[in-house]
Amino acid sequence: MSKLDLSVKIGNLTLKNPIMLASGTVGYGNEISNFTDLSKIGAIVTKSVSLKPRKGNPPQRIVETPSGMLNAIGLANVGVESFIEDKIPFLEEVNSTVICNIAASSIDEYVECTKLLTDQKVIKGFEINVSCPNVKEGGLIFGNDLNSVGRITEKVRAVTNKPVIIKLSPNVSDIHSFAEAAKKEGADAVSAINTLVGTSFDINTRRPKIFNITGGLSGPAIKPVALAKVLEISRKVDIPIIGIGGIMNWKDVIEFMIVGASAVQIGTVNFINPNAGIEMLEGISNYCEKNQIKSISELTASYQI
Amino acid sequence: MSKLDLSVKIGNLTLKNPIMLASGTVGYGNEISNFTDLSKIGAIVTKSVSLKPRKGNPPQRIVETPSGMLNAIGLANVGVESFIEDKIPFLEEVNSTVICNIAASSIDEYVECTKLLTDQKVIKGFEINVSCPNVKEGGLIFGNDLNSVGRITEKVRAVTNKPVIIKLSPNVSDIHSFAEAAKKEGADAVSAINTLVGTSFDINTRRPKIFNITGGLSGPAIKPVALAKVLEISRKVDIPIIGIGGIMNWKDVIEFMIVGASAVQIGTVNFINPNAGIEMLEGISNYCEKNQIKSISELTASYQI
Amino acid sequence: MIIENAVVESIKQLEEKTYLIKARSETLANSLKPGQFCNIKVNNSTFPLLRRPFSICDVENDSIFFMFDVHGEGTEILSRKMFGDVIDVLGPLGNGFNLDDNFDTAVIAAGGIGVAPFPYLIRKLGGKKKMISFLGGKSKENIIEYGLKNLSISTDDGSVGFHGNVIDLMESNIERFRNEDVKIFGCGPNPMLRALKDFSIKYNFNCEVSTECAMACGFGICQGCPIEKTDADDKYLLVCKDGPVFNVKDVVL
Amino acid sequence: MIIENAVVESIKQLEEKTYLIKARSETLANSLKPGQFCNIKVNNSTFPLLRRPFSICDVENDSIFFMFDVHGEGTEILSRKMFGDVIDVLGPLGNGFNLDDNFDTAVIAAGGIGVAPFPYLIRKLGGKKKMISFLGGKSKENIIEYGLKNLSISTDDGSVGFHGNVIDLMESNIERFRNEDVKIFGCGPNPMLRALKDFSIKYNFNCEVSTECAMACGFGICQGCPIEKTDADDKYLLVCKDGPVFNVKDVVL
Ligand SMILES: Cc1cc2nc3c(=O)[nH]c(=O)nc-3n(C[C@H](O)[C@H](O)[C@H](O)COP(=O)(O)OP(=O)(O)OC[C@H]3O[C@@H](n4cnc5c(N)ncnc54)[C@H](O)[C@@H]3O)c2cc1C
Ligand SMILES: Cc1cc2nc3c(=O)[nH]c(=O)nc-3n(C[C@H](O)[C@H](O)[C@H](O)COP(=O)(O)OP(=O)(O)OC[C@H]3O[C@@H](n4cnc5c(N)ncnc54)[C@H](O)[C@@H]3O)c2cc1C
Ligand SMILES: Cc1cc2nc3c(=O)[nH]c(=O)nc-3n(C[C@H](O)[C@H](O)[C@H](O)COP(=O)(O)O)c2cc1C
Ligand SMILES: Cc1cc2nc3c(=O)[nH]c(=O)nc-3n(C[C@H](O)[C@H](O)[C@H](O)COP(=O)(O)O)c2cc1C
Ligand code: FES
Ligand code: FES
Repeated sequence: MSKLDLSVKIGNLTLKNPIMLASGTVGYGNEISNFTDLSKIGAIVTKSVSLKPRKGNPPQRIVETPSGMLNAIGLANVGVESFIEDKIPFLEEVNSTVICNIAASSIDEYVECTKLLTDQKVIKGFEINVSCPNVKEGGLIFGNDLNSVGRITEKVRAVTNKPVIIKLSPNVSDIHSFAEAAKKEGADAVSAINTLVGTSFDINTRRPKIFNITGGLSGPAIKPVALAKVLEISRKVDIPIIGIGGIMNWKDVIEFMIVGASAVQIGTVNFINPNAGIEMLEGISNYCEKNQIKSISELTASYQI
Repeated sequence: MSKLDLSVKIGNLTLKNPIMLASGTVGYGNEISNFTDLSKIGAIVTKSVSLKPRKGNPPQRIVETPSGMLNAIGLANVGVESFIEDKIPFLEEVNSTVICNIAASSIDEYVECTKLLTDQKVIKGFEINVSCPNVKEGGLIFGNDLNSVGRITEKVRAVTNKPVIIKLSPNVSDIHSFAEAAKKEGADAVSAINTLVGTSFDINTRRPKIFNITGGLSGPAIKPVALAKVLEISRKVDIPIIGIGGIMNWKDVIEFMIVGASAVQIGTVNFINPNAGIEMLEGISNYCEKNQIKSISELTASYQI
Repeated sequence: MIIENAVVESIKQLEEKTYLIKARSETLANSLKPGQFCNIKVNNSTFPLLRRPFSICDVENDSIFFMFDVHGEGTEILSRKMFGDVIDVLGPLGNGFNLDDNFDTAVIAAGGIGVAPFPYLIRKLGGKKKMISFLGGKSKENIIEYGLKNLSISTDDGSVGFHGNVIDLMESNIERFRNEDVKIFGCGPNPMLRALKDFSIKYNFNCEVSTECAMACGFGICQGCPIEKTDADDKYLLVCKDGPVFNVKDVVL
Repeated sequence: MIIENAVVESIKQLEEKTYLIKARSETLANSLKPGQFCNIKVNNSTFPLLRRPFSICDVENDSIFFMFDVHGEGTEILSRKMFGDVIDVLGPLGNGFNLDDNFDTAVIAAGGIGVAPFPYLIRKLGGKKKMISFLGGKSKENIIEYGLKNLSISTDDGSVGFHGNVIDLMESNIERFRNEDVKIFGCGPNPMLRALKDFSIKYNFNCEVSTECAMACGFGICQGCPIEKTDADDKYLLVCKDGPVFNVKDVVL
């Protein structure tokens, strides 16, 4: 049998395999590189970077829920400048494929950030986070508004030749329209999904367990919802999809690809097993061999409905 | 200490306690009465009744997911006529407080059903299901459309003097607008939430595990989302809310009441412990005593934010 | 129907993936019919969320036996139960086999873990009827002879017994029961049940099978377990309530 | 930092809710400092989802000890581990206590299960420093003397030892160490740590505390565990990476 091809294409971006590490769940790569070989993973998506450093929300920022977790980090990050100076050198050194995730509280800020970063060699593409549920400005005000998503895509598209990926909010009734809007304005791909808005209260103090009141729900609890959103986009819009949400093992990767994902991102699982991505590669390879799949990309949208 | 008052008011409907059994998770009461005393529970909400009997979806209708389950029953039900003849007598006999849940694929059908049922003594109110994710007509076409929810409320309101509760879809970005629309057209309360759209695929056959392709996600996995939806409505709209989603024990009941629910419904947990509702009564009573709460309704929207 | 905390009295590994658990459950044990099942909560966590359905394998005084294959996480957890552990059992569920029909010879047809309900059936028929058992499996380790009587075996890979499937095995033994007043009791994977239905129609045998499908509640409140009726298409039967045992003529397998 | 499958060698119930687990974990055991912690996956299911952080309680040859209170479902599962079971341990995490400071007397201040990190600290300081330990708890059953030396006890309800909290106990013993070159090592609930901070500032003692907060990863990738710095408010420190041990002067408790 000829050698299995694990590489995938997302627009004109080629990844060595379909497994990416999701934004906000691997920082800028340093700490997780103690556990995993970043040069072997499809891509690492950076923690959302904003123009200026952000302190993030006060504690408590996370709470565990049944088969899931809520987070309200509030986009704590070092800002563009320090990202370039302090974080990029490491990412270059470990030879990883980097997608830079950008968050902002205004359209101008998205544009400004992208401009400042587009010439960085190690950055192979941008993921535009229009769907953070944990900040007052930006976040869902953009992500749940069709018009804003279109405008942001258009403006960011205009300032970079690198692939632009729009990361969509699942907190809408028609995610495919948002994918359509992103496509129309020139996005190369969409990521789906960011976290679902959720909350949890302490019944003794009657206060929210997280300072920000609500947080974003991630982990296996949301996998069925994420799969449905990917399938919805896949059936209605012709744009590469990066599937995200509750992936814990190689079977979940295959399932996301079958419903329409060209690649996937893994988030919460990194906290539990920081080498999970690499370990999934073996599982998906075996699956492909068993099913006589020569190129993993054959799986994308191969659902039988 | 004076006796604890567990009764709650939802508009002009008074329930002996805040725990209701959710539609579709207790049939019409017969089978579950082997395990639980229906006269002691706040109310039982019937499986959605439609004008004509519905066969429902072919198998497979359910699949388990991490801390949750997907169902696509497809509103299988006996229809209004047989409901009146075969089901109501039993509900009368066991002396239970009945809320009749109505599903339909047209506005006229909602109206027709309500008319046919409004004179039934045992029915103390109607819950209008505009949010079933598992049927082609009706369901989310109505539930995710603000205008339809308003129209349905208005028309149903016009044909019954009994309390009208609108059961809202969580698959929208602004559930409070739907609550607002229901309120404006005369609804006495809203129920939140129905299930989240989700799916699950078999990676070997590449087919959906449920015949209907997508199903509704319920169970503890969705509790954080449900709480956030209830809180959102509670903070923005002045209407009684019946909290639903992932309630497994008395603590969850309290948590839903704190974020804004006047009463709650329990669904999936009935499959695991069909006496769960009654068992929760003890827990909430102890909690109230410990916290010197005289009337459980003090808890509603008592969040400290 | 009740929920009872059964206390594990023993657990045996019969084969690589197959276990037999014996649990003391007084009230339940005294109210069960062969072919009925119970719904077991394997732990008190939200994962696995739902109960797991298992056939009554046997009953001895105040104890129930369940025989199961480790399939996923629920059965894995169950397989690690130990003496003295408590398991939460809901039952009895479903209708069980009908033993009041007119027949002299009970022919048992089981595929793999489909043997589970038969030790109890055999115990109940013991001394009253003639019994012949056929058991098929993929391979040697799928053949669990526990509690069976007058047994012939087949394996898909020929590692033990007849080389082929259990229906072929029955065909090749047809002369042993062709001319008797036979009732066939079947349990196994769906393709086997379909073949068994064809077989019993071909020879005009009365045949009941115990079916399986995904279930949320197990007692009729979720409508999660429909099965198509042969004679009418206005509604489904429910496997948990109207079954799990059906006459092969009544349902579309 | 590594992930190691540690094999349970023993598990003891020290008090109603308190357990001590000893697990063989060669590589980890030989790389741990007092005050560091490990992040343990209590089973391989998605519930509980996250790892659970526990201080290194002690190290003996190739084995690590963890002492823990049963709090919720995660610790409940851990308490049911048995000899030979494998537990998945990620570590070493955090910075540990700084033992290179100038001090002659180590004063240990622990509240409830906050004793957990001290047996190892005491082992490491053994023979080198003078040691005084203070341990407070709600009641008798919250007092775990395991591994402590030269110990004074307080309980909120007076059921054993000094009637009051541990800081009051220290105040009333102040003459025993007031004039020595002291470093205080503290661990316990937040209100106690705040009081300990005040106490150490009042007497100008050098004081380090091991802090706790909700964590998702334990090693710096989730940003879930912020703690306010005393001297700057442009960013937070991370409890898991920059702590869990902090000098009380550096952080807002
Ligand atoms: C009436 C009835 C009687 C049964 N009797 C036995 C028996 O005696 N011995 C035995 O080994 N097995 C029996 N089964 C099958 C058994 O219930 C499943 O193997 C078991 O539920 C698998 O659970 P799991 O967590 O290990 O697997 P998982 O695959 O992790 O389970 C995931 C979900 O799928 C459901 N599921 C998986 N397989 C089946 C199946 N074959 N049938 C129904 N639901 C399934 C589970 O209940 C669960 O909700 C019976 C099933 C039914 C419906
Ligand atoms: C650095 C560090 C060291 C610790 N060392 C010890 C120790 O040596 N012995 C010991 O008994 N406990 C220790 N704890 C606390 C211990 O981690 C919690 O008691 C445990 O996580 C509770 O898990 P659970 O599933 O039993 O409880 P649940 O309440 O069901 O847990 C729910 C969630 O809340 C988190 N959580 C609950 N309590 C705490 C807490 N106090 N601190 C942080 N997260 C919490 C859990 O990790 C989990 O994510 C330590 C905590 C930290 C941060
Ligand atoms: C702690 C945490 C922080 C996150 N931060 C970001 C972020 O900065 N930017 C972003 O686009 N997504 C962020 N996410 C969302 C994830 O990238 C991912 O979309 C989501 O967690 C669902 O995937 P999962 O279920 O595999 O975790 C964060 C998620 C978590 C859990
Ligand atoms: C099997 C099943 C069938 C359901 N059928 C209905 C229905 O007919 N009408 C309706 O309004 N809701 C129906 N629901 C939704 C529940 O009433 C409830 O809103 C939902 O399950 C969330 O609550 P839970 O997490 O407690 O189950 C159904 C849910 C389940 C699991
Ligand atoms: S399993 Fe619920 S009705 Fe059959
Ligand atoms: S717990 Fe994840 S950064 Fe500290």
